[in-house]
Order: sequence, then C-alpha cells, then structure tokens
Amino acid sequence: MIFALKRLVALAVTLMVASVLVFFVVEVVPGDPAAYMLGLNAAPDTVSALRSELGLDRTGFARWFEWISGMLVGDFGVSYTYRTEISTMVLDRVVVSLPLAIYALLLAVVIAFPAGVLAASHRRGVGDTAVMGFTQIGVAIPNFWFAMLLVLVFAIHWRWFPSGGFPGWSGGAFDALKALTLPAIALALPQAAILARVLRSSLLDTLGQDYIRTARAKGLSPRATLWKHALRNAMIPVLTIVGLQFSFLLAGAIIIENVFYLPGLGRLIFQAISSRDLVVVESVVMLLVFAVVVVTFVVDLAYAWIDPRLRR
Amino acid sequence: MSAPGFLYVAIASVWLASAAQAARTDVTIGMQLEPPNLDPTGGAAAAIDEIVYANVFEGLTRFGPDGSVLPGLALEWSPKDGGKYYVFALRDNVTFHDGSAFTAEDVVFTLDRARSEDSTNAQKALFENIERVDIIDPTTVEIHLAEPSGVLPFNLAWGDAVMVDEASVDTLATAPVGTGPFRFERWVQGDRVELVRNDDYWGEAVALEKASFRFISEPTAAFSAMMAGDIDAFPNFPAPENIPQFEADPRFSAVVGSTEGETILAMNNAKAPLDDIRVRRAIAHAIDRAAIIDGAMFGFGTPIGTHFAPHHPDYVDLVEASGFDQDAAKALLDEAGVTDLTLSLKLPPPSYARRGGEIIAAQLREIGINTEIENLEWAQWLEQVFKGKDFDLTIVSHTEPLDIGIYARPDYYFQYDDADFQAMMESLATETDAAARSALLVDAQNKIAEDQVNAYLFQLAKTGVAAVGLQGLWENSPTQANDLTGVFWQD
Amino acid sequence: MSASVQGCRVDTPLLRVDSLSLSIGEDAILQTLSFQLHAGDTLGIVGESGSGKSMTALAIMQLLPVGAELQGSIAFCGEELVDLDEARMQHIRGADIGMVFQEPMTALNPVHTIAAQVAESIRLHRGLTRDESFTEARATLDRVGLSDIAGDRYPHELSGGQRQRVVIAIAIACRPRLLIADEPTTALDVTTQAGILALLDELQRETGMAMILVSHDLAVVAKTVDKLLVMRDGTILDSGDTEDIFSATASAYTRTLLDASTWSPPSVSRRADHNTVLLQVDGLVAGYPSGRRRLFAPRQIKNAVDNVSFAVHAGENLGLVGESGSGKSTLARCLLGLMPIEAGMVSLNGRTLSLPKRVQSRSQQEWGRAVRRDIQIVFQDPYGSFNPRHRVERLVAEPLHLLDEPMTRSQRRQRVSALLERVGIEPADALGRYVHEFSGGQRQRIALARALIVQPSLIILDEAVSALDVSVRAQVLALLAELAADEGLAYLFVSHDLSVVRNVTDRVLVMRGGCVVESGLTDEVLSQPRSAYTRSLVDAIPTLPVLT
Amino acid sequence: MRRTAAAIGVFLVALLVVMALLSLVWTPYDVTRLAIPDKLQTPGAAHWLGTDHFGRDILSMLMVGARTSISVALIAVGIGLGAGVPLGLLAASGAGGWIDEAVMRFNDLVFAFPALVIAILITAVYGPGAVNAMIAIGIFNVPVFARLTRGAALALWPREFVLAARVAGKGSLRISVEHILPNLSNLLIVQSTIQFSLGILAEAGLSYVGLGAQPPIPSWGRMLAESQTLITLSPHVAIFPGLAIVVSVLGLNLLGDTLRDKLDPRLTHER
Repeated sequence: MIFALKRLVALAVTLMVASVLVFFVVEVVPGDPAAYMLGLNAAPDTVSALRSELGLDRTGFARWFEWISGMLVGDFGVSYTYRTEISTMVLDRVVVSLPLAIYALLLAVVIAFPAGVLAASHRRGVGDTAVMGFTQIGVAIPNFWFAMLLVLVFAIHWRWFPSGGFPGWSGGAFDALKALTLPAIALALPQAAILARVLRSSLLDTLGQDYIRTARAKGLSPRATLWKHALRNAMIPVLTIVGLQFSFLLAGAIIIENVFYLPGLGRLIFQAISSRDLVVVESVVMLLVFAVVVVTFVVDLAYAWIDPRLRR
Repeated sequence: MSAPGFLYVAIASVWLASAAQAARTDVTIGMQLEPPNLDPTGGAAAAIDEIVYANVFEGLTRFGPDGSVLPGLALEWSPKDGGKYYVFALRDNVTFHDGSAFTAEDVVFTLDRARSEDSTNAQKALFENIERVDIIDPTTVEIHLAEPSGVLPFNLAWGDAVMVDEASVDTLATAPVGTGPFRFERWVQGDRVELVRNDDYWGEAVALEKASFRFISEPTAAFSAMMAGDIDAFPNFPAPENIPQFEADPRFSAVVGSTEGETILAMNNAKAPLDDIRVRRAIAHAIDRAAIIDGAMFGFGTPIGTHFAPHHPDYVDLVEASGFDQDAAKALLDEAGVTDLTLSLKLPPPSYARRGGEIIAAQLREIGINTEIENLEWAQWLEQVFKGKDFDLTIVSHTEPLDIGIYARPDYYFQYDDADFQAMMESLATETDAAARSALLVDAQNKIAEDQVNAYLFQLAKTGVAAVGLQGLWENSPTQANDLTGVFWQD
Repeated sequence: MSASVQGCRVDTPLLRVDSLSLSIGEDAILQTLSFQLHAGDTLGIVGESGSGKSMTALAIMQLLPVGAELQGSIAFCGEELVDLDEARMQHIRGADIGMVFQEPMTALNPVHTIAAQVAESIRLHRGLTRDESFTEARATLDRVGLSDIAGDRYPHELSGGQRQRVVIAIAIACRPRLLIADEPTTALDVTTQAGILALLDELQRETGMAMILVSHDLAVVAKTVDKLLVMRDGTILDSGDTEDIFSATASAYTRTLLDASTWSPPSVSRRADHNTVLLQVDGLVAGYPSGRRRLFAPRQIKNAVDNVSFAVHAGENLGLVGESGSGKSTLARCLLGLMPIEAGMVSLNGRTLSLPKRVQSRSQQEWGRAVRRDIQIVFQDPYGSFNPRHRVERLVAEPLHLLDEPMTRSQRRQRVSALLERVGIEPADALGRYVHEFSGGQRQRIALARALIVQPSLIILDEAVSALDVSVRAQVLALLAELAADEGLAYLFVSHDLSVVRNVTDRVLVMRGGCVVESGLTDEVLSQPRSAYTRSLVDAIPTLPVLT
Repeated sequence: MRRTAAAIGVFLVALLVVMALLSLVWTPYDVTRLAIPDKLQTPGAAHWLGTDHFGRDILSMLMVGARTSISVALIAVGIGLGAGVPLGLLAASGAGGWIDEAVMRFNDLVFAFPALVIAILITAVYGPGAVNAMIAIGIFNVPVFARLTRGAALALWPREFVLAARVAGKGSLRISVEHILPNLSNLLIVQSTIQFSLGILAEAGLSYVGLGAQPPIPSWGRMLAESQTLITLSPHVAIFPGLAIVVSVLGLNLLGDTLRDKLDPRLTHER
C-alpha cells in the first residue's frame, strides 16, 4: 500500500517535471507555425494576423500555464494547423496506435513464449540453436526494412493484406485488424526476438535455482517443473521488458506508421513537428510520457502480484 | 439536375442493372501531403486545393484542364472602361451544400473578406487591385478596380478566390461548405478525406458517387498502395522512378503531363559572392540539366532557361544561353576572382530538391565550388530560407501559374532588386492588350535569364498514375487541383 | 495410486551402490564407489569440499548436472537406477527416496505457499484430490514441528530453520523408504542445527525409513548415524560402523579430520595485560534504517546493536559469539567505522574512534589515520575480500594508505614480502599473482598479511576461519596463535562457532538480539553458562565421542 | 555452436571495421562522384554490388557508410559511458542519499520520454546531421549506463574487499575508481557492445527518416530510404544496405554474447 502510494507520488513528480521540460524544449524549436500555414506568397501582415489569432504572441509561461491547467481537466487545446480540438484528434489516433501496440505486443508474446521455453528447456539442443539463431537475426533487422520486405511479399506480390492505411473501426474489426497485421508483424518481430532471449536466459537462471532441484526431487518431470516452478519465477525480467516494449510500441512506431501510412500517434507527432504545430507536439509527447509512467506503475504492481516477496 | 446529367445517370443506371459487374462509382485518389485544413481561402497549402478545388468549392471563374479561364459560378463577364471594372453575370440556380442560395451578396462577402485587414488569405495580392464590389441585382455584380487590369478573370479562377457563404465561414477549415459537385463527408485526420456526390448540384451531375483522398507521404508506401490496388489514382506520384513500372503493368496507365512548377536553383542575390553576376553565371554553366532530369527525375521534366512554363504560348527557350559548359564556368569564376568557395545548399523535402541537390553539389564540385548540403523540413525551409534569407543556394519548384511577378519583389527570398524589371511588371499589370502583354512577358523572361537571377533547371512534370479504366483526370496541372467532375470508370 | 517400489525382499539391500564412477567432462568426480544400505539403516557420508559426497547423493537421485557420465550400478530395492527410464525415476523420486538440501533459503519456491509445495508432492504420488492433499500437507507440516505456522505463508516469511523443516516436510510427505539429507544444517545456526538433527533422528525412528546424512562435519553426523563413509577425492577412505571409525581403526586422513575438529591450539602463555585497555566501547547503539510506517513518517531505525559496552585489553583474545542476527557483525563494522553509530562511543588506545553522527562534525571517513591503523580486520570470505582485479602486492599494500610517510616502490615491496613470508606465503611467487590463483587457506593468510602491514594492535577476525575446511582451519588458527604471541596482538574473534571460540579466546561475549547477554572468561562461560541462551548454545554444539 | 557463433561474430565485426578503415585510404570508386549514365547497374565485374540511382558504386558507399555508422554509434556509446558511468558510481557511493535519488529520478525521466520523438525534436531544433544524431542517441545511452553502473556498484559496495579498502582509509571517490570501476569493466564492455549495435540500428533509423548524416556523406539508413522506391525495380539497391545493417548488428551481438560468456563473472560458474 505504502509502496503503491510512494510510486504514485514519484509518478506525479515525474509528470510535472516532464511537462515543463516538454513545453520549453518544444518552444525553442525554430519555425513559425503561422508562416508554415500560409506558404510562399503570404504577406507579413497576414502572418501576424494569424499569429495573434493562434495566440502565439503571448509569453511562453502564460501559454504553458494555460496548457497545463487545461490538460488537467482534459482540455488539450486546439491544433494550430488542423484548427480542431487536440483531444479529439489524439483520440482518433489512439484508436489506431493503441490497438497496434497491443496487437504487436500480443504477437511478440505469442511468438516469444513458445520459442523462449523451447530454447530454455532444450538448452544447446537443436531447438535452442535454431531459436537463438532466429532471435539474433530478429534483433538485427531494422524493422522498417523488414516492413518493406513484408509489403513487397504480402501486399504487392500475394495481395493478402493491404499495403497500408487504416479503414477505421466503423467498417468492422476484421478489416481494421487486417490493415494492422503487417505493421504489427513488422513491429513484433524484433520485440519477439528480444523477449524470447530474455525469457530464455531468465528461465535458464531460474532453472539453475535450488528450488528447481527440490521440485525435481519431489518427482516432478522436467516439463512440469518448468511450467509450475520456473516460469512464474522467470517472469519478473520478462515483465520488465514487456512493459518497456509496450511503451516503445506506443510511441516508437513512427517509422512503421510512415511505411504503412497509418494515422497513428507517431505520425501525428512527426507531422506536427514538421508543420510546427507545437501544442500538438507537446500534448502528444506528454500523453506518451504519461503512458510510459502508467505502464511502469502497472508493471511494478504486477511484480508484487507475481512475487509475494515484493508485497509490502 | 440538368438534362445531359440526368441522361447520363439514366444510362448509367440501365447499365448498372444490366451488367453483372457494375462500373464503379467510387474512387480513391492518393496524395502525398495532407492539408492542414480544408479552407482554400485561409491557407496556402497546395493540398487544400488538390481536394476541394472544383470539387467542393467553385469561384466565379475557373481553370480548365489546359489552363484556360472558363466560366464558373459566373455565366459570363466583360471588362468595361478599358478594364477599369468588370461586370459578372451569375448563375441563378446555385445553392451551397447547406441549402442556402448563392447570390451576389455572397460574392461581395467573399471578396470583402479576402481583402479585409485581418484576412488570412494566403494570396491577398490577388485582390489588392479590387476597389469595391457592387451588387446590380441578385445575379449581377460589378467589380471595380483601382487600376485597369486584364488579369481579373484569371485571378478569380485561383483556389484562393472561391465563393464561400457567410453562414459557414467559421467552420470552413474542418467542414467546408461550397457550391461544388461534391459535398464534404468526413475527414479522418492523418488518413483521408471523403467526399460524396452533391445531388443538388447546379451543373451536370458527376459520375462518381464517392471520392476519397488518401494521404501517403512515403513514396514507397505510395508505390505499394498503388500496386496493391488500395488507391485508384495518384495524380502527382512522388517517385518518378516508378513510372516505367506502372507503364509496364497492364493494370495501370501512367499519365505524364506538365505542371506550372518552374524548378530553380535559387541563389541569394544579395549575398557575396552571389551578388556577382559572373559567379551566378558560372554556377548556371556548371549545371548539366540533362543529368539532373535524368538522375533526379528519371527523365521526367523539360529543361528551362528562364522562369516560365514551356507550355505557355509566350515561352522563350533560353536553355542554350546558360548551357552546360564547365570551361566557361571555371573561366567566369577566375574572372570574378573567386577561389575556395563553399556555399550552403538548403534543400526542402521533395525528391526533386533532395536528389537534384546531391547532383548539383557534385556538379559544382567539378568547377571547384564546395557545397554544404542541409536537408530541411518545410517549416525550417520557410523559416531559414524563405523568411530569414539565410542561405546561399536552394532548390525549389515554384508551382503558382504565371508567377514571374515574384522577380519584381525585392524582398522576395532570392532578393533580386532590379528597377527595369519592376517597371516591366508594373506595365504588365495595367496592360490589357494581348500582343503588348506577350511582348512584355518575353522581355521579362529574357531579362531574368540575362541577369541569371537563379539557375533555371526544369519544368516539373506531372507524373501521375491511374488504374486502367479511370478516365477524365487532368493530364496537366495548370493549377493545383484534382478536378473530379469529369472522372468516371470505363470498362 | 502408489507407484512405490513394491515389497523389496528382506535379503535385498534397500540401496546397493556398486563400483560407481562419475565423471563430468575430463574430471573424474567419483571413482568406483561401493556401499550398501538396508531398510532402516542410517548412513553418514563425511568429507571435505570436493570429496564427491554431494555428487554421490545426487547420483542416487539421478539429478546430476548435464554432461555427467555415470558408470557402475545403483540398485534401489533391486531396481537399477543408473540409466533408468526418466518417467519411472520420477515415480521413485519423492515417493520412495526423499531429499533435503543444504540451503533452506533457496530450496523453496518463493512464489508458492509452503502448504502448496508440500501438497504438490503428495498429489503427485498419492493421487489425492487438491483438498485431501492440502489436509495431508498440513499434517506433514505439523509432524515436522511447524504446527503454529499457517500453510498459506510464503517461504520468505519463515526463518531458516523453519524453511528447512518445510523442505523436510516435502521430502517425507510421501513416507519414503530412504531420506537423503545433503548438509541439511550447514547453513543454520547451532541451536537451529540441533533442532533439525533431532527432528531427522526422530522421524527416522518413527517411520523406520533409511537415511543418508551427508556432511562436512564429523561432529554433526556422529551422533545421528549408525554407519559412516569418509570420502576424499571421490573415493571412500573409511567405511564401517560409526563407533569403529572413531576407534583407532580409521585411516590417517580420517584421523586428521578428527584431530582437526577437536584441535586446540598450543596454549600460548597469555600475556594479556588487563591493566591496559586497548579498545573501549561504551553504550554503543547502531542500526539500519527500515521502511517508513506511513508515507511521510520518519524512517525507523532498527537497532542491530543496542547499548553494548565492553573493553578489549592489550594482547587479549576476546570472543564475540552469537547466532545470525545477533548484531555481532554490525558491532564489528561499527568498531571499524564502516557504519555510523547512533549513540555511545568507541575509543582505541584512549583516542576517540567513533561518535554518533549528530555529535561528530564530519563523517566517520575523517578519522585520523593514526587511530585507524591500530585496528584492522580479516573477513570471513576468503574469495570476496580481495579485489579480483589487483595483484597480491597491491592488495597487501593497500592499508599503507593509512601511513603518513610516503614509501618508495621498493620499500613497499620489501615490506609486503616480509609480511607474506611471515604468514607462510612465498613472496617471490605470490607478489605478481591474482588472488584467484590461491586456495582458501592461502587467501586468509594473505588477508592476515594485509591486516598486519600497518602494525595494528587489534585485529578483528570476522568469522575468519568459518569458511575453511577443518584441516586448513587448524593451520590458520595455529598461525594466528603464533602471530599473537610474536607481535603482541589482540584479537576480537567474531564467530558463531562456539567450538572454535572455546579453544582460542580468553574471554567471551555472548550476543543476542543486539545485546550482550553474558560475558566472562571463556572457560567459565562455556562450562557454567549463567544465561539460558548461552546454555542452549553450548548444548547445541555437536560433539564427537571421546576417542579412546 | 557457441564457438561457431563467436567465430562468426568476430569475423563480421572485423569485416565491418576493416571495411571502414580501408575506406579511409581506398574505395573502389569515389562516392562523391556521380555517374548518372551508369545508374542502377546490377552487380557485376565492374561494380561488385552494383550502382545506385546516381551511378555511385554501392560497395564504396557501404564502406564509407560503415564509417558513419561506426562513428555515430561509437560516440553515442562514448556519451553514454562518459556521463552514465560517473553518474552511476556517484549514485551508488551515496546510496539512499539525495544524489542517488536525483540520479535515479533523472533516469526515470529520460526513460519516460519516447526516444525517437525526442531525437526528431533535437534534430528539429539543431538541424539534422551526424553530430546531432550522436547526441540524440547518446542521451538515451546515459540512463542505460547509469542504471547498470549503479546497480552493479551497489552490489559491490558491501563486498568485503571494498570494506577492506574502507578500513584502509580510502574515500568513496578513490574506492569508486580503484575498486568499483575495474570490477564493472566487463559488464560495461558487454553493455557497450550491445549499445553499440543498438546505436547502429538507431543511426539507420534516424538516417532513414532523414535526420542522420547529410549528403554527400553516405549512410546506410539514408541509402535504404533513397532506394526504397527502387526496391521492385533494382532490388539490389535496397537489399545491400539492409544486409549491411543486419550483418553488422548481428556480428556485434554475437561478439557481445561471446564477451558476456567470457567476461561476465555472474555466468562463469554456470559452465
């Protein structure tokens, strides 16, 4: 209980510091959003008219205060370029990014678990060698390159999946998931490789523990020992990685979102940075920081659920 | 609904009923950039016009596929008093998508709004000459000018001059309401804009029921989207190197046309040593246009020797004057006494600039000029180059039609300040005689070529691809638009 | 369903090991081992580390590490276990042969409750339902003396002795015919050790199961087993009835083992000067911060040492005895200034060494060097007390940092060499080597050289011989005695092992729960303990039968 | 299998380094010279790996690009080591104190930021280029090393040899340098190898989105980005830079595993 409270306080402090950092880092980014919106032939007075319309002529602190106090009540402000509520914009992107992150993570877990268990339980056997070989390659492949190859084979050559884009959830979950499949695979492969390696080494560590020998001395088969005794104990490092990966997938899909032209959070940030839509950049970065912090918190709680020694 | 439109729909429905596989009535158009908003009167982005021009919004006049000025919401017009004022006769059966009627009052509102003090219209200059707009009757307006001008109908054909309704003006950015053959359906930001047929359209009903514009910034993604059949047409396909592949594929046809984009290596005329015409000439002679067109554009593009579109009747071919001649270039540099020159070369994102920049850098190195390439995003380019004029060289394509007038603006980013040229442009603005106008335009082209303000590279080609069967897309780009009025599917 | 080996004939030994050899890679671990065990027998296997005794136990369980190659025969009730089908072996493990391991802290799965771990074994072999198996597990826990411990507790909530009882419960849950206990008490305190040994003895008598007790400590097994195997380097040196072994028939090696266990140092004529107080400790309080009770409550200090006062006189050997958690190590750290103290004071040779932080202006790091060099330490772990990255010369020379006068390289080398020689290490050979190239005993000698290099007047020996094998231990103790005599050193001998303390110290302090419960002359305290706690400690010391 | 993997790792890393070093003095062709008529040639005798869309020799580009990748990744690791290790040592030597707390909160803060987004922001502020790529990648190496160093140092501080040094009167700074740091070196070497390979991947990613080394300096990521549209036309242009990345990262990871097996004291007892 105290543990959870302490984490919560640390979490709030982190968020506060992050908000100041994000705001002022983003504010120093050169480039005028108004000039970008009006293009090559715009007259200077037109630009300044737009600047005051957007509220860009006020001081940085005033804008930070307005932004942060708005965020606390769920009002993210209005995008400079799109002129729409950021909260609705972000929500539109979250319904792409979040399912994509979850999808990719599930794939990674589904691939990594059997692979890691197989490798650990047949240490130095054929299965282990094969799994470790694949994971080495999986870790080494840049995911955008892998994405290109996936598109080439599955979208252009065989046309099993769309090459990109997102039809929206209104058209049915099947089409939406189909559109997210190739991006999810591209994202999942390196993560699955990492996860499988972590799971394997964590399992091997665990399998070397004394209580495994105790379990074997009870008459448990190696397989039962692995499932009943080793796996849960091996989960802590695996969970740490899964938490990190989820945060990474939520924000780190920028390149993959570009390859598959998915309207996700990453691409929103990328576009917002290039069009100097500063409030959007700030709000989305803050949202991602929030997500990371929350995931870390949840992972911490999960540790305690897995390991009674951490329940304090 | 007009008679021919009705007939067409009737035929189409008969055909629909008879054929097992009906002709499609929807289309998905690919675009590289997503517009920041959908109000053509409040932003400059070409992407806005590429969606809404002629589809959602219409002006009094409009551009045709060949760049000619055609009647739009005005049935006809005539200059009076030597171009001192114009009388426009408006169509009388036009309604906005929200149901309100289009009348002379909307014309006054639109033009007053564009000229107002707090207007955010990106092409405010188009309206500067307008003194006042008078309502004669609900379907007739008089537009009075400060100076007589022959270009008003041309100016009013721009996307920035489309007619808007006062009632919906606050929501144009996200929910545009116009008079066009398509009404705005929805905008999935980051992905697509959807339009549906406006069944109350005043003109000939369009064949398409639904049109989606999808935004795909990555050239690779664009290629795979076309190849996978997710997109029916990509009118401005961003990777010219893929065009031959589309041509070779029976599922696609490549549409290569011209644009209004003069692609130039702009030089900072106010900055030493580029203020020396010999240095500018040396740079121009160092450039092998053929290599650039071949290397950067994979052969698509027409060399130009001045800032003018080759398909324009008044175009003068001045390519030879600044032809590829490394010896001449070196000699000019010696003459100017320039050695050890290093110039910054700031490049915006399009591939003509990024690839062209690398080629030009290599070519300049051949005559002993080093360059420091800096790849910029558009926002940075606007800030540093366009606004801050902090650059030596840059590559950009000027896509506005007939925009030689920018050379008369001394504070324009390449900072060419020449009184003779400015005088030429002043007389052009008031000249209404066609022959005299032509002569002035020829002089202007020669003048900026002689002064070698910039190095003129090539006219940007419009490299489009479309699925076989999709008919009626514009081949050329007289303005940035994807006019879908005449687009239909044919088996 | 019971899968246990059915009716083993009366004339068949329960376990018959015949010319068993084991090798891992190139290394021969066991060589042609043969012995046998009948139902109800108790067998002790004794040997120093590396003798192969634990491998023998694991070989019987068929739980050898990957890559181990086994030859010969292990017959359990006539059934050959070597190369037995793994599925069949699983029926034997846990059901017919139970095993108890050395390290109770890690032998239990931390994420399952203790009842679940006992019940798992029961369900596996006796085909009971979940509820039945938990009832049975509860009964088993009661039987091993854990009746007041709830079954839904997790291992980390239990003490070491309690955990070892859980491990025993798992091993006996299915009433095996053979129980193998591999160093079951080595990791435990003496009093706990006595309890576990008594429990094993009792269980064995009650159920009539056979038992193999593996230990490095002759004294531990001596009282419990009928028969004894003494092993060294993978072979059996002596075997037979326990009494026979303890009689003169044993081999020379066994005799040295026996001698070492009961070794007492040559009684050095004590020159302890009881008038000169070397170290004075007054009302010392020290502790570790523990967690906050509430979020913003001040941190609680858990006192590990609570109001301790004593003195060490010049040339004296003072013993400091206590079980783990008694605060003896914390006390040692406070004396060295490695830990801040909360109250009280420590002085050495009349100069203040340590004061509470709020009294002292700067941290303990700022002690005068002159004071510090008078007190040095030798740690328990001969492996962990040296930086593995430094060579012996640099390691031994490290405390020279405390001297004010700078030394040239050759002076330093000379001094290090002299000291190495003094502790019985050949300097020419040792100076340039790293510690991992030395044996445990040699390392403790080097540690002693390091402590001596600044010529201290007091050396704290923090369990300095606990990790050594008995024979080596004897040599190191002899060296300590010799040095004490020659250099006039005083020792503060911190140990959990009363038998060692008894032999080498003049006076002893007994600590428990951070307080000194008893102090006095060693002989008096140990022969006529005044406190009940000291008595229980003394009674728990495993003793060897007196040799004839 | 372990030996084979080690041999492959050493071979691939050696290949990478040799290619990069060789490119300092010699490449088959000049990578700054364009030969547009020779563009998109398939691999052959004249150009072993073919030419790109500007007619440049791909092998030469890969060789010079290796230099870019190595220098960016190396300096990014350097930044991580240079800032992270002292921070970690400092935090561990005052464990539980405010410095420790501050360092750990700083770590949490940096970890909470999406790395790629911040890298893009950095280059948006300071302009794209190899140096800014190094900084952007390096910043995210700092908490990695700080955390690793702190954790390992914390485990060392209660060790008896450190206590012995304290008994010998040495201060925490001196102990950190003399006793803690040398015993972390293996761990740091292994982690550096891993961060180095991650750095190569990150550099490729940044260059791919146009934020890495600027032309005409070749970089693998940009080669991939530029060749993407050609992948169906001239697959070799896109495949070789991708393979270069995969092979380098693979080599470094195999080498890292080998080093870990050999150096990491925690694993030595296991085999």
